[in-house]
Amino acid sequence: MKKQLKKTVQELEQPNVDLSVDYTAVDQEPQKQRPMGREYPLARNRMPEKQLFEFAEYKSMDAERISYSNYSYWKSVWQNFLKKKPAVIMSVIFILLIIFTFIAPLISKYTIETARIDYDKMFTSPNGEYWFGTDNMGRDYWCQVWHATRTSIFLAVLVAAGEIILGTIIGLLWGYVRSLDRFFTELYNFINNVPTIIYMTLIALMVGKSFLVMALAMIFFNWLSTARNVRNLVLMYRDREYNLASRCLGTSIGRILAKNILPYLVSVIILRLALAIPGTIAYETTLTYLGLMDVTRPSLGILLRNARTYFLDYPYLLIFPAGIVSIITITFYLVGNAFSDACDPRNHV
Amino acid sequence: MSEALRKTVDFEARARQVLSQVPLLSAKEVEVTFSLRGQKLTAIRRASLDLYEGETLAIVGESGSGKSVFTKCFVGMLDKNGSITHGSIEYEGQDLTQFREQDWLRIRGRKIAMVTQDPMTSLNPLKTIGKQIQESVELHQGLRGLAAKKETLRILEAVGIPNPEVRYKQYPHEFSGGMRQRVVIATAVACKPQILICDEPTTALDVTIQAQILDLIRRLQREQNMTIIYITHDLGVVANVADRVAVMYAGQIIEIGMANEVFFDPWHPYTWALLSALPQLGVKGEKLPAIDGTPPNLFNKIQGDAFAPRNRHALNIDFLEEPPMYEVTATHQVKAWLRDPRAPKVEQPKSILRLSEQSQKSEIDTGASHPHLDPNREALIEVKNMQVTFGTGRRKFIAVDDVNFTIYKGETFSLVGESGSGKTTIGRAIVRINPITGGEVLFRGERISGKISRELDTKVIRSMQMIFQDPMASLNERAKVDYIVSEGLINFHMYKDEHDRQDKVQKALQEVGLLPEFSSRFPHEFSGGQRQRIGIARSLIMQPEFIVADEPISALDVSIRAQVLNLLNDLKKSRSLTYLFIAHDLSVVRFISDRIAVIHKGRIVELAESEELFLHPLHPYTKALLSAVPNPNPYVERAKSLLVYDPTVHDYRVDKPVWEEILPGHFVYGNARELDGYRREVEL
Amino acid sequence: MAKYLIKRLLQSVITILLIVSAVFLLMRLMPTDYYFSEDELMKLTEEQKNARLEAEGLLDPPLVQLGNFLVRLARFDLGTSRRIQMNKPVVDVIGSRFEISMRIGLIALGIALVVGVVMGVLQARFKDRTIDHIGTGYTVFVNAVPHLVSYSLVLVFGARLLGLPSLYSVRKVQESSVLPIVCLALTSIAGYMLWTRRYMVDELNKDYIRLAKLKGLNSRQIMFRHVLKNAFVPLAQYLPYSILMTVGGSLLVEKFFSVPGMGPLLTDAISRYDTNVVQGCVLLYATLGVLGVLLGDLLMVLIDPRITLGGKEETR
Amino acid sequence: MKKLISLLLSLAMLLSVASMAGAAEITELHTYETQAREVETWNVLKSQKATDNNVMVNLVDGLLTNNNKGELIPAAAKEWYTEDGGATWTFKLNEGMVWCDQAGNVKAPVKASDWLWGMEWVLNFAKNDATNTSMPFQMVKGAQEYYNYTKELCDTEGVEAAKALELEKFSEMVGVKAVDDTTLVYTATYPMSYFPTVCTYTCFYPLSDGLLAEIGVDGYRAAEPATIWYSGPYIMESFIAGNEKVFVQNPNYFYASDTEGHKRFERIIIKMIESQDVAYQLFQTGELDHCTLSPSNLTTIYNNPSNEFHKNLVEARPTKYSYQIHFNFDKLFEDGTPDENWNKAVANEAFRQLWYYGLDLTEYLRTLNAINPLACVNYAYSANRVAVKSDGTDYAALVVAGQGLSYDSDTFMRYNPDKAAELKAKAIEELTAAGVTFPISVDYYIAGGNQTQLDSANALKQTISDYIGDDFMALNILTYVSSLSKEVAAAHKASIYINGWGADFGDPINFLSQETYGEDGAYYTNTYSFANNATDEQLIATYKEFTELTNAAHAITDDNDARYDAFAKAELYMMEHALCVPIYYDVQWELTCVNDYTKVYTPYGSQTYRYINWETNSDIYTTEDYAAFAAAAQ
Repeated sequence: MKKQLKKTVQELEQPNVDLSVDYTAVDQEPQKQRPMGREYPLARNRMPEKQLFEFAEYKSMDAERISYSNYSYWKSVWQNFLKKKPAVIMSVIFILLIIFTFIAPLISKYTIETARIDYDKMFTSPNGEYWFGTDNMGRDYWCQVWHATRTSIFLAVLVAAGEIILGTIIGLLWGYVRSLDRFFTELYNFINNVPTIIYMTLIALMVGKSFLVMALAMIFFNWLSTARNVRNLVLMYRDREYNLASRCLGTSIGRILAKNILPYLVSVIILRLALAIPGTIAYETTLTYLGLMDVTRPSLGILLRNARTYFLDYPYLLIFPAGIVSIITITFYLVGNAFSDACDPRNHV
Repeated sequence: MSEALRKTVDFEARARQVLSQVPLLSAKEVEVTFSLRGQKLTAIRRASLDLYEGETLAIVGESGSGKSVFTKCFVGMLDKNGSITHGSIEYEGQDLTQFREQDWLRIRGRKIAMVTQDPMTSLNPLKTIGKQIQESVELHQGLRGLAAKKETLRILEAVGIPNPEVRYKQYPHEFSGGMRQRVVIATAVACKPQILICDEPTTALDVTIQAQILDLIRRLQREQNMTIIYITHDLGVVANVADRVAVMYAGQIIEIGMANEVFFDPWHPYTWALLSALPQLGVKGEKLPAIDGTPPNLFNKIQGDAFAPRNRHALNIDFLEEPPMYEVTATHQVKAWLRDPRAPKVEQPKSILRLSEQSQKSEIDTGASHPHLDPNREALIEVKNMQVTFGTGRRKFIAVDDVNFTIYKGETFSLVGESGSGKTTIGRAIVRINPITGGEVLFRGERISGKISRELDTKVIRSMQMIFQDPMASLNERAKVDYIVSEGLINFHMYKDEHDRQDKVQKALQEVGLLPEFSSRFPHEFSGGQRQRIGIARSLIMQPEFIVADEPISALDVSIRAQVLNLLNDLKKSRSLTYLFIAHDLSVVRFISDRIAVIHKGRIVELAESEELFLHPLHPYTKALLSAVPNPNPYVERAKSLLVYDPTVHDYRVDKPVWEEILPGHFVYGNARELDGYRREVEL
Repeated sequence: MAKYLIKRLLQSVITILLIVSAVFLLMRLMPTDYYFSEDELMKLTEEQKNARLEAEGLLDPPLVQLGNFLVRLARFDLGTSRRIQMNKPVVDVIGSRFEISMRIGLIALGIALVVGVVMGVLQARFKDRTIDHIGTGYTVFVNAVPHLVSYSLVLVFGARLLGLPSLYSVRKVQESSVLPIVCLALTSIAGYMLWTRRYMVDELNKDYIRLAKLKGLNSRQIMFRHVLKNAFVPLAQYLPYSILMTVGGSLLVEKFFSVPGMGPLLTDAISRYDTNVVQGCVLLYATLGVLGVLLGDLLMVLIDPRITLGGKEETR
Repeated sequence: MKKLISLLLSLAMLLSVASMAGAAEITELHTYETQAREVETWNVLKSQKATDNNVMVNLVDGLLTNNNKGELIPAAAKEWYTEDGGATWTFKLNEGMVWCDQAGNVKAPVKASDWLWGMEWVLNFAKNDATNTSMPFQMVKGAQEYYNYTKELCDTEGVEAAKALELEKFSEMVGVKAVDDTTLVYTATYPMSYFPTVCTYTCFYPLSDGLLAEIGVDGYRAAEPATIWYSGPYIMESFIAGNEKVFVQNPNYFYASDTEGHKRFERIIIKMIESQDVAYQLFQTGELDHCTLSPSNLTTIYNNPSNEFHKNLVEARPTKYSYQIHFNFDKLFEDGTPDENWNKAVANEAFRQLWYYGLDLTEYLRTLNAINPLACVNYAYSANRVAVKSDGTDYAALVVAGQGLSYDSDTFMRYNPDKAAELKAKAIEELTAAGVTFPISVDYYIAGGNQTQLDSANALKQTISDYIGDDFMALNILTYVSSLSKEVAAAHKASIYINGWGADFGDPINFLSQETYGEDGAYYTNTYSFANNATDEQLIATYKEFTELTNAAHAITDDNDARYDAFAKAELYMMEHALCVPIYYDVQWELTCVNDYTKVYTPYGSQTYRYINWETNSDIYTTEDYAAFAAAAQ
């Protein structure tokens, strides 16, 4: 003790950057949440006053230690997301909805294949036999609604995923590879300056209106805005120093895009993905109305279009599909926003 | 310190003045908390401060110390999620903490004005600067129309903006950073406030501009008899402007006193550490006394003295109880247990004493080698007639023009210049991030600019690495440290197996003084200094011979800078590295470099050995640059005469300039007439 | 400046020509049978059909046809409609329609702009207060409910409760334009609200607002003197485009209310294989689109002193 | 001012009293058309689409027109006759008819030569692009030759030369002569009693040489309401493409003074609407005077006795189209290879007869007419009333009676379960022997975006499944993009088609000749059923027999009764062997202020939408009203 007291300022002043400290001792301490700084012997609380005014032992590496947070990016994203109650509730409802599209035909008396045309039963209001009532030809509406929901969600997810993937890949290249900028910009102008509905009409008339064709067409014309968005973001990140650092280290373009840039776009991409899903459903409704979708496979758009004309007399025909569309839209709106917020590391505590 | 020097400022008189006054503004026990995503952050922890009329009070501290937040309380500009949870701020008999938004309209601007940090974003880009200043004039001086315009023009002139009539109609983007800051100051001055708060007004500016702005603030204070609170992290600036200095750490004022007292007789270990870590006070070839670790996280509850864990002079009690304010003199208080009568006696560190002796002397022969003087020297990098241009056609901009220099193995070669001078471009051109448009770069005599073979490319990448300026931007936030550090290894598959790779990563981390366990974390958990060291580890793992360090410490806090500088010096020795060190801060450059090249507007104007350049600068630009370097001694700093570089002194129309070696190893750029002048100067 | 403009215009012309050519070739990919109406197919003999195709040059190789088309285009000859209004010059077919689309579109745009921007400003001004929530709720609603459904609601309530005509009528232009305008505006209001609010909030968070506040300006002065104009700048860039694109009409709304505008013309023309009208429409849309972008850039130069012509390659 | 207001008020009261009293005639008719069917041309000679003709026949008068009983009545011609058993026909024109322009200014008298100009235009390749030439080719001597002449002229001397042609060459070659200004003589290709019915078709319409002189050939090609001349009952006052058409009375109409015999509306407004469903909405808001009801709207009203329109449901008269199921005898797969399974099956008579006897189509017909499906029943190939024997017997009724069927039944009479079972067994036996696999897939195409077609296809599918059985055959619903004939029929892709044929003129040959074997003009044979490609001996023999019977009937030109009996024999043969299967008439329900029984009602031609002598009522007609009208019409 006495020795320690004698520790002179001169000694102390020597810069202590001894880098060969034995880390193992530190390492083996149980890793748990701990307050900033060192842990001190409890005894210090009961130190006599004299001892309190003695120099404490100094550990340079302790100053270096940061509070260990057991941090994982995606875990934080997830935790943050879970904090957004409305989004969580809506996504649970949405998942139940999807599961239900598979269960619904099993528990109902009719399936889309067995629902019979029966004019005596047309426009039956919802009842114990027909849970969602019947349509204009006396067919069970329940099985149609759920089948349509499944079709629409499948289409929406397919198109949204397609356009986001295509848009992201093109956007990354567009933004990062300078020599491609011109080409993609012209392509963008080329497609964007004419309302896409024109291209959709052309395709519908020339190639067909089948589910797959229209899905591909939607993907093909919807990637633009995503690509543009991604491209602008890439421009923001492209010349950040960490990318220069990667270039200095000889990292390939592909890896830079995948490892350095893409992760930063996740929140935007997820947001766009989330908004693209209801967007596709709305678009599908419009296309159906314009007669550009194949009607042989019932979708929510088709049900809405059909119900539109008699919803005043039979509101349930509109309410059920419109309600489901609204649930999907609001879910993805909330989930998209919540998720993109959660993806922002600034919101990770 | 000479008596003559001491007479430049009469701090004693100012101290008497302070003691005789009632405070103009008095903040007592102010506590400010922010709620951030459900967590509570106590940014100001019961800080008290008195402000006296007519004085300039500097608040100095690192980022996150709360200096800015504290002063925002005085103008009611706390962010929405923050609130004053304790204490009072008395001003003109009112308690500002009780103010609501309408009440503030009576005070803000009219009585207390503020100059914000970033002049580039502080002005409305769509309004002419005249209108923006006039807005203040009309609002607070009650002038209208032509009278207001006249007053505006007067203010523009007063803040040193030439051609006010023309400038009045211009938009902010037509102004340089320094000029914009003048405009921002003008808008504040136009309010004719009693108190002016300057929140790091020069941080974003070059040294020469900074010196001019400081001059301006001092002059305006004299002319308008304003009371100024000056917030900064730069002790040199403090020395320049402050009558009184308050040092803040972790939301508290830990030492406050007249400038001379704080600089020459500080008593808080943190103040000691801050001053000691200044490269100006360092001894070349030796380590700078650094402060380990990082400031505390204010989300957590702090027990005892917040500085204790980093304090080499910490007493046991520092970890238990917060120290009270001890009075050193009537004007000088310190919040440190060391001043307690029960505490052991300690002396102030040597470097502090050095400051009071004003001994920033040339210590040329400290055992450092001088590879550039060695006849067997080995040229590592040769830059020949380098030109770099950006853009094409009308938008073509020549960033670097006809630059020549050689870097020898084992030396630290520095490039110094202001922002936009092209120094970073040169660095990036050498490591081949930016393509060069003229001349060539040789590495060990081999051309590495332009198109090169794949093998050479690989070789160059592995031998030359770069350290970047902004540790916040230079690490990929979404990758773990493990990936960041081993990125180079992965690219060239420089490891045997996964275990070997991890091993190498951990070794590299240890080498830069970080814990190996950090490898599984993400960059945003680290402080700036730690991040910068991760960046260094990333470069080191490639086993390079040559490193371009692009302002590696300029974005770091004062207390952290020393850590990184020390590390760079250590690595140079242990790995026999060669550095190209790019900086704008001459004091740092002097501390670390063997040779210095001064660059101005894309051209190197002077190149010499470090001390040679400091002692015998030849080019007027170098001289101006050196004259602007802030000195942490208030007497020296205030006594210094500022040289302003006027590029129009060169008349290169007929007499073309050349790059000439005036003395062995001392190059300067100038035409025949100028060179003659320089030669005469040298001979004197 | 002039040089830059000429360059931009030339680029635009090339883009337009590319678009038109591509559509031209696409149309030529369809089998020639599409050239005939069902009735013609039924009643014309093979020889007659071939004679017709030959007479109209449709049996030439597509590239030759394209060449001929471009030559005619250079003489501003867009040909005549084949099916929409037989043998009527395409220019007249389009001319008679775009005025109606434009009138309805412009009024709707004006309303949307005023209501949307005002609401957006209010939302930003009273962020996180009731009016902000109402606005957000509206935006979500408009996006959540498919347009077809909301238009149906508007139609039913407008026609049943207010007694407004449910179809556009040239003899009652004013009353009958109300519902289409309302439908058009309803959806774009949401957009303008969203963006105005976002830009306002962005601007409000900028440093210069802090400085303005520090000068002692109150929040109303800050709003009107500083934020409004700045927040409007990003909106303004797309304004010329939006204005010009009103000429294109809204397919959905115009079909829904039988507005004889541009909206359904193109899809009609495509489905009836009226190639000349298709090309005319595409030419119009492309020109307006490209011109809109160009004008947007020019407008930016006027209102934003930071932007100079040619200073930045503006692309949308 | 006060005076005016009180005047207006009293007028309004008067009007409301009048409306309460009911029975006010509508003077301004609001009607509609769906969007896909906008008028394409204002050149009456070019117009061939029903939608175009519906408009044009009101603007220009042809030689003859029809009345509400389907009889021929005078229009421009006051009398017509043949003196040589139908080889040449003479038309005497009204004297004093004039052409006028859109503003009503008289431009020129209507002369016999105008019909020559009209025919010349139709036949001149340079002028009319070969449109509408098929009927003149068939009916008028020299027509085809003249067409070929102009075509060659185009090739040799250029289009402009052909456009410049006047009447010299035409008069020389074609069998149309203007004896004087009011006498017109046509020479038919062969003696035909039905030639006058041909003259109601628009390709036999006149064209004033004065108009040609005024606007030129190209001007008339691009005719517009503002440029054409009018001689019919109405003038097109305004036309907004895609929105509305407004007719006003032609003050110079020849029968203008005859307000009883040629009653006209003051004004007719035709709105373009997006779909049939919108019509009901507009009818409810009073914006239309009639609307056809979709099955769903119909049921809604029908099932709800308190619905405001419940008592107003009325059944419209059948349209002129007769619908049949056509079999494709040469079906190809997508890849162009023959669908042997189907082709073998369809060549089997028992299989085809199963379609004929084995299906009770009542449920299927409900997709067309949910309340009274049996009103749509169609047992004959030819449409009703297309020809009438001298004793007043309808030709089609002969065919129906010949099968032992009748429309006066409350069941679908053709369905014969016993025979069906027998046929099914037979078909299974024979087809199995031929190597056909079951179930036989029946490919049926509908328009991809058309919900109505999908619904009725599903109904058909369900009917087949219920009556014939999924194990035997199954309807496979497929979609085409925009054109059935171009995408599906031309590629032989469908197994069956449901087509409707509306006659161009009043003779059974117009129906039966579409189905004959090995003849160029046989539309259905050549474009849908491809019977000429069939390989089955028995099928070919059946077809040949049918063709012979038809041609034999057609050869009878001197005795219409014998002719019709012979045609009935042929048609019955076709039914018996189920070469195609009649399926329905289009009978819809509507809400209307118009008495359909006063409209022109013709089984052929294009006169149906002449707005002449329409009886209307500002009160909506009730079901009883219509029952009375129907009874009166019987």
